[in-house]
Amino acid sequence: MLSIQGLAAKYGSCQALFDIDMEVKRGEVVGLIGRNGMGRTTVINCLFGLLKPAAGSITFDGQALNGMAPYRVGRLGLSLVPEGRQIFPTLTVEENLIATSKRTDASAWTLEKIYGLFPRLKERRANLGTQLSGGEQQMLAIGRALMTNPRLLVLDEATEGLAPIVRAEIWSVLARLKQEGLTMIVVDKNTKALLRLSDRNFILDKGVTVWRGTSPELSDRPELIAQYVGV
Amino acid sequence: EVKVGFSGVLSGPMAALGQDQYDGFMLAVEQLGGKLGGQPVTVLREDDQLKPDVGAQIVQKFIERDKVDAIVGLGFSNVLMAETRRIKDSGVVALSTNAGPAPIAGKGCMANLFVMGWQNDGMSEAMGKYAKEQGYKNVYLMTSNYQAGKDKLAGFKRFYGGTIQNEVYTPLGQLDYAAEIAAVQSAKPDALFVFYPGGVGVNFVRQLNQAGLMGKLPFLSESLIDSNSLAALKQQAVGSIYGTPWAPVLDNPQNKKFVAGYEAKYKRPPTEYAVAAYDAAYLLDAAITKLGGKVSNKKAFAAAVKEAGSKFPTARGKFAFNTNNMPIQHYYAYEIVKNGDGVGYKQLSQVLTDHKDAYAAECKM
Amino acid sequence: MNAIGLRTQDLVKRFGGLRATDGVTLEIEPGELHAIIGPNGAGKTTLINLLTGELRSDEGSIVLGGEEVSGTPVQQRVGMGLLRSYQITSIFDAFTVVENVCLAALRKKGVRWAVWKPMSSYGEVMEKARAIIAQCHLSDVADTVVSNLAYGQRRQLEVAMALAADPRILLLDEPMAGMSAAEGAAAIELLRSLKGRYTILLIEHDMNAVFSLADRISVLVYGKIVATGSIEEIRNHPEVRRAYLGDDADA
Amino acid sequence: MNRVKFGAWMIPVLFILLAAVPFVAQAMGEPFYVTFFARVLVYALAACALNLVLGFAGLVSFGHAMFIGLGCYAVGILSYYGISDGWLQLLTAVAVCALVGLVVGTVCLRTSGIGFIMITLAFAQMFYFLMVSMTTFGGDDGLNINEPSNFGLFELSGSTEVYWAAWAVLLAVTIFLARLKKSPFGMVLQATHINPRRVNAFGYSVFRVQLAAYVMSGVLTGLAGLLLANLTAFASPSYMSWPVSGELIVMLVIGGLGTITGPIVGAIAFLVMEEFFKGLTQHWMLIMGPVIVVIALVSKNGFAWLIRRREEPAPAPSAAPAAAPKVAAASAGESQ
Amino acid sequence: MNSSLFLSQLLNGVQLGVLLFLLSSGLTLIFGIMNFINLAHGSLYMVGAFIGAASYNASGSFIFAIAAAIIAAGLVGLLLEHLVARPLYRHDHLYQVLATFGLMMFFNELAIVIFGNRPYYAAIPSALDGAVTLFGSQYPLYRILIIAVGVAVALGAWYLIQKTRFGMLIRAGASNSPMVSVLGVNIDLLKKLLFMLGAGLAGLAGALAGPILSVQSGMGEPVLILALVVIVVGGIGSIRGALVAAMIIAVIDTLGRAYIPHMLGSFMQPASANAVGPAMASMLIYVLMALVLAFRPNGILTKR
Ligand SMILES: Nc1ncnc2c1ncn2[C@@H]1O[C@H](COP(=O)(O)OP(=O)(O)OP(=O)(O)O)[C@@H](O)[C@H]1O
Ligand SMILES: Nc1ncnc2c1ncn2[C@@H]1O[C@H](COP(=O)(O)OP(=O)(O)OP(=O)(O)O)[C@@H](O)[C@H]1O
Ligand SMILES: [Mg+2]
Ligand SMILES: [Mg+2]
Repeated sequence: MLSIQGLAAKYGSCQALFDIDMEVKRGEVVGLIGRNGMGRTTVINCLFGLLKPAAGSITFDGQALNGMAPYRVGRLGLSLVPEGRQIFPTLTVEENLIATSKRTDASAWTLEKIYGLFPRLKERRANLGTQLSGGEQQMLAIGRALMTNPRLLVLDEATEGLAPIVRAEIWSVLARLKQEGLTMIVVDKNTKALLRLSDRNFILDKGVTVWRGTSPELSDRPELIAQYVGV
Repeated sequence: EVKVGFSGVLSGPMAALGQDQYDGFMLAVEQLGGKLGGQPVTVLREDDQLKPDVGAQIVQKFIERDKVDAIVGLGFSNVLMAETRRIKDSGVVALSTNAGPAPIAGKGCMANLFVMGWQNDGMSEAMGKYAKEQGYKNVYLMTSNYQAGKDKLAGFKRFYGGTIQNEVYTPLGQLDYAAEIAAVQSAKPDALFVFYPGGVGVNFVRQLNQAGLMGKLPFLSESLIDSNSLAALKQQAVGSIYGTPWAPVLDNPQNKKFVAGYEAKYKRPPTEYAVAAYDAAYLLDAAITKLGGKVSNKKAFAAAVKEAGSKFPTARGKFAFNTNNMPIQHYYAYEIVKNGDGVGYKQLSQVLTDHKDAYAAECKM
Repeated sequence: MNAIGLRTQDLVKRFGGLRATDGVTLEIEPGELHAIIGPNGAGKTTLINLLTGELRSDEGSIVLGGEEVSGTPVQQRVGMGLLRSYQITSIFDAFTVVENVCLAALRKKGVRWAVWKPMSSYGEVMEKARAIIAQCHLSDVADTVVSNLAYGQRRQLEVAMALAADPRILLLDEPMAGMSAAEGAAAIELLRSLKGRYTILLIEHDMNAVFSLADRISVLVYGKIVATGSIEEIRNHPEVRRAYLGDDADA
Repeated sequence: MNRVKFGAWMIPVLFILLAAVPFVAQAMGEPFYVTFFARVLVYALAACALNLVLGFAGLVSFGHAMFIGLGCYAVGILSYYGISDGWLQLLTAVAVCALVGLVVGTVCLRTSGIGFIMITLAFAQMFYFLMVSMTTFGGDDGLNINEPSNFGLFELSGSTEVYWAAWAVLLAVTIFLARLKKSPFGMVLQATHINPRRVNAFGYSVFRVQLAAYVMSGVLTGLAGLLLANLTAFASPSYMSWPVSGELIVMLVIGGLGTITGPIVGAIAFLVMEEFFKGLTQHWMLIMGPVIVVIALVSKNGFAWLIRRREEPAPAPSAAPAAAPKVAAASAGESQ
Repeated sequence: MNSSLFLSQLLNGVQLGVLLFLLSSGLTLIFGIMNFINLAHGSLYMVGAFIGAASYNASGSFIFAIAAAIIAAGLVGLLLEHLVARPLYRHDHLYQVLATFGLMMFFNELAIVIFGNRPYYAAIPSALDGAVTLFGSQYPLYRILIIAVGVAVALGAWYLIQKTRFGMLIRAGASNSPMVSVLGVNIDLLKKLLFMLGAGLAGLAGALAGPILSVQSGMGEPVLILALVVIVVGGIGSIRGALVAAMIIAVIDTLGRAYIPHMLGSFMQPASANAVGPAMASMLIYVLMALVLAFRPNGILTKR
């Protein structure tokens, strides 16, 4: 479904990505693992055309994404739960959800379904984005992404800075989405939880994919985690 | 070989006035066969952008670089005032075809600066007199809040003498006069006199119409109604009365020649500003002829111009220079009347005959 | 140049609905290197902004070297020697490294009437600046315009500027963020060499740095201090493991 | 905000060339050029002064013509009361501009960005309307200045005198600004533009520094006004109408923001262009307008982009990273 | 000063306020959301006035004239956006001021070239000509129309921005446009549309103002300055702010002009009152703006 080859990227003068290779098959959940600043968000930025790759190719269903405008990437059916939530502060919760929503077919995500998923948002529907707690903002960001009915959902640090309970909730939601057959790329600090969810994983280190494999394989090699993640 | 410099406002909102003057002057030059007093003439033109410092610079350029024999045009009062010192110092013959502000009519008068149009107060003095003759008991005065405006109202009062019901000065460049007009409505004066030249005047008349006052209330004005504003106002101007030393319908041969020639050449009716410049050319022609083409002596040239002032063929029928080089001329009251689907001019009276301005006494020359 | 301590009492900062800082009580001894860790958005940077005075606290008190400073303007606290580095690099892009550091070093002198002599002619200031630049391993780029520096070097400069303003207490907001491993190691060395000379409040996601430098660690979650203690205490603190290090933290 | 390497040799070259103007003009028998360039130098002076706030501190003052006007009327009004002592006029101009600068600056600097642009404009408009309605001093007809400023040793009686006065003042100001730019004050001033928050964090008062610069700039602009008044022997409200402020900005940007000789080159370029286009057609604004647009589009450092030094200056802060939402968020969190 | 006069003065203020609002709402949207300061907005107003007048004289249909004006201004706006604004979005306001300053010069001269430098004739449709009696004094019918249009536009704009999806996206884009585009929305197109909308409103204002104000080159600037004052006072980016500020400023300006001389007259002799009054009147709004900015640097109604 998605394949990235030899991806490299710079922020002005500082190179963040050197050589990234990865691919995602339809229906599977892929984990991106690595310490802070290893380039995971940068990969995502490149994927969504927010950052022009310096080299390499990204293809989605055979379509080349390199240098495609972000909105066109979005219309292809990719959707993002960005690092740091990035919900729209001047819109109410409900507006946040419907502003960018896209209906595809009957089985599409709707307000009701989202509210079913996150009852908390229903209570806060009339509040402005800024008036939400971090956790609620995170739920809103996920809901907003789902409302575009994506074929590939990308979550960057979706559990960042959330109270443990909320985190658990998010993980269970992601599990449900997986069961519904949604393809996902998940970036998260909490490797253990991530491995429980993901089918396959890629470890990034200093902008290079240093390891790839299934979750069981990775779980069997704690030294890898220690080396590349081990807080 | 005579060199004339023309300086006027040729860009921006007021460009029309400068253009009229230039066209008027060039028409005369053409009718005179490209010669003034038998000498082939070259006319340089500059745009003062209505900026005093630019105007001063242009005059200096004419004098120092182009070494012109005469300067024509000289723009609005504020520009002219900035130019006076250069003109005085150089002694070059200068003919203002637009402004005649009080200072240069009085203390600031000079032997080599002539005003071809009118002393600024003239037309409003005419209106003041007219108002008196009509026996208006109380008149309502309005103008923009600036020097010229204040002079005009002073001029009006000088000859009116009756009671002034109210004297309103509106901020310069104001666009909408609804508020003031509403005030006039509720004040119910015998007559209204305003000084709003250019586009502002057009606004004013139009808004007067919309308020339903036009025709109900005698509306006196000056420098508002001319063929430019009429083109914009059309029927809406009908009923407005204005004071002027000249009108297209003024009956004398030179004027017929002028109006016909102007409309033929420029496809539009002439204005007071065009006349002043047109006369200026014939005046120079007369003066230079008298000098036999020798214009090198500035003093003699100036003297010749002054003398020729009463001898050249003017479109105004009668013209002469006062001691302070301001015009001595008749002033008329005209009314705009309906004329088919267009408008026409109707002379109401010759209000002032051989009128002299009020400042001549202050002029030591 | 003696280090000073810092104490906060029930410090609160609200952003609209969100309590970014939620009753923080913190005690930092003079000369101590105190690390604050916590998830993104926990309120670490906000806390620093409160300490420096760039944000006004809604409640609570801040005592700097025995003096109540909450509500006082930034300038005054800087005057007392409270300096910071920024998480989002904020250096003067158009200037060279030296110029950047000099600006910091000049703060004590002030710039009133200093309109004629070029900055470069202020001898002692320049020397000091150069010394600090050397200390921060930036000598070879000393005269480069900083907009042309690599990200890591910009981070180093960030610290250098804070040092140049001769602080008595330093607040460092993720100084190692975005540094390469080597740069990070160097930075750790630098901080170690500074230990004791200044009081240092260190915010860092990089646990190696924290665990190898800190005297004490406080854990900030959701604007609340959930734990304060020695490295060992924190490592084994159950709630911290849950809230930040993660259940599988094997640090 | 580039440190112009070429500034070093630009200054002497430029001023020697300018010093030659009167003689060349004489030789060519075109004394008018002295007048023209005198006017150029006066506006160059104003542009330099504006550069201090706009170029160095990045404060877009859209009302600087106000100070030109104040300078003019300091001469005009004093000579109206028969006081033509240049030193007294100079003192008045400086005092008035400093005072107005202090008050206006104190209010304006509370705002920033568009707010600052507009409020400076507002104050300029206030003074404009004030002078328009002051009929004692000619209102909008302006005020003739019959006695040139008399400085004892010399009088600003003619274009040539004004030219040399302007030349000297401009030279002094240029050197002063060149020094100031590198001085600690200048550095901090420029720093306030790049990153005011950090400047505050070092314990400098951004407000004070900017205010000082604004007042200085106002006073220097006032000098330009004083010279203009003598050049045209006239003081008029139109000297402080807002298009004049606009033109000053244009000159500055053409020449190069924050550069030392930029404003001078800019003033020359702008006024010469204007003169030239006017010669071409009566509708010269049809050309001038687009030229200005193009300049705005292409120029980052005015004419500096023609003589650009090796290392490129900083990429526009918002250019590269801002694209990434991460940064957008971070800056939202961090700023203010 | 009787009450009926006061009321009709108030009405005049409101009507001026409506014109200002039409102009400033576009300006404030463009500035608040694209962060682009457009001095050429006054020129768009002028375009509207000229096109409106010309097409009315040609067709005799007022509706058509208005439509033509809106469309023309919108298209010019689109052109501006593409050629000038887009490249400058990311740059310093300074360059935007500069570029649009140049555009202003260009359009003013262009108007002279095309329509000549005499005030251009714009008639009032005879149906709307004349006056009705309000509060015991005559009040022009046409001005009542203007007020009505203004109210309609205000409501429309409010609905568009607050209630429609377009508005939501616009507001979202204002705070974080990369995020909007990531979610599959072509924010650039959105901005183009918004720019056109703003330009169209300016055109509408021009077309409406044409028949009461003289249509001529340079007519845009005075109004532009007022509009800028309005958006700054109202708080940049806020339609509501623009509306409130436009009304406040227009009414204060109108009443100031009408009453200040009288007030002064009551305690100083008429001569000097006449001298000082108008000066104060013309400075009034600038004083107001200075005060607002001094105490509420972000305007009276800051963008929510
Ligand atoms: N806008 C930016 N400008 C310059 N450098 C950046 C920018 N954003 C990220 N970087 C650098 O690029 C590298 C990769 O950053 P990235 O955000 O991809 O890390 P990450 O894996 O997402 O880590 P985390 O999200 O936990 O911070 C880091 O060195 C970071 O400092
Ligand atoms: N100016 C602001 N307005 C509104 N909310 C803010 C503001 N600044 C920060 N916040 C919120 O306050 C919370 C704490 O922010 P802060 O930057 O202090 O977190 P942090 O601990 O520094 O996170 P990180 O580790 O990513 O730097 C976050 O939820 C942030 O969104
Ligand atoms: Mg990341
Ligand atoms: Mg932080």
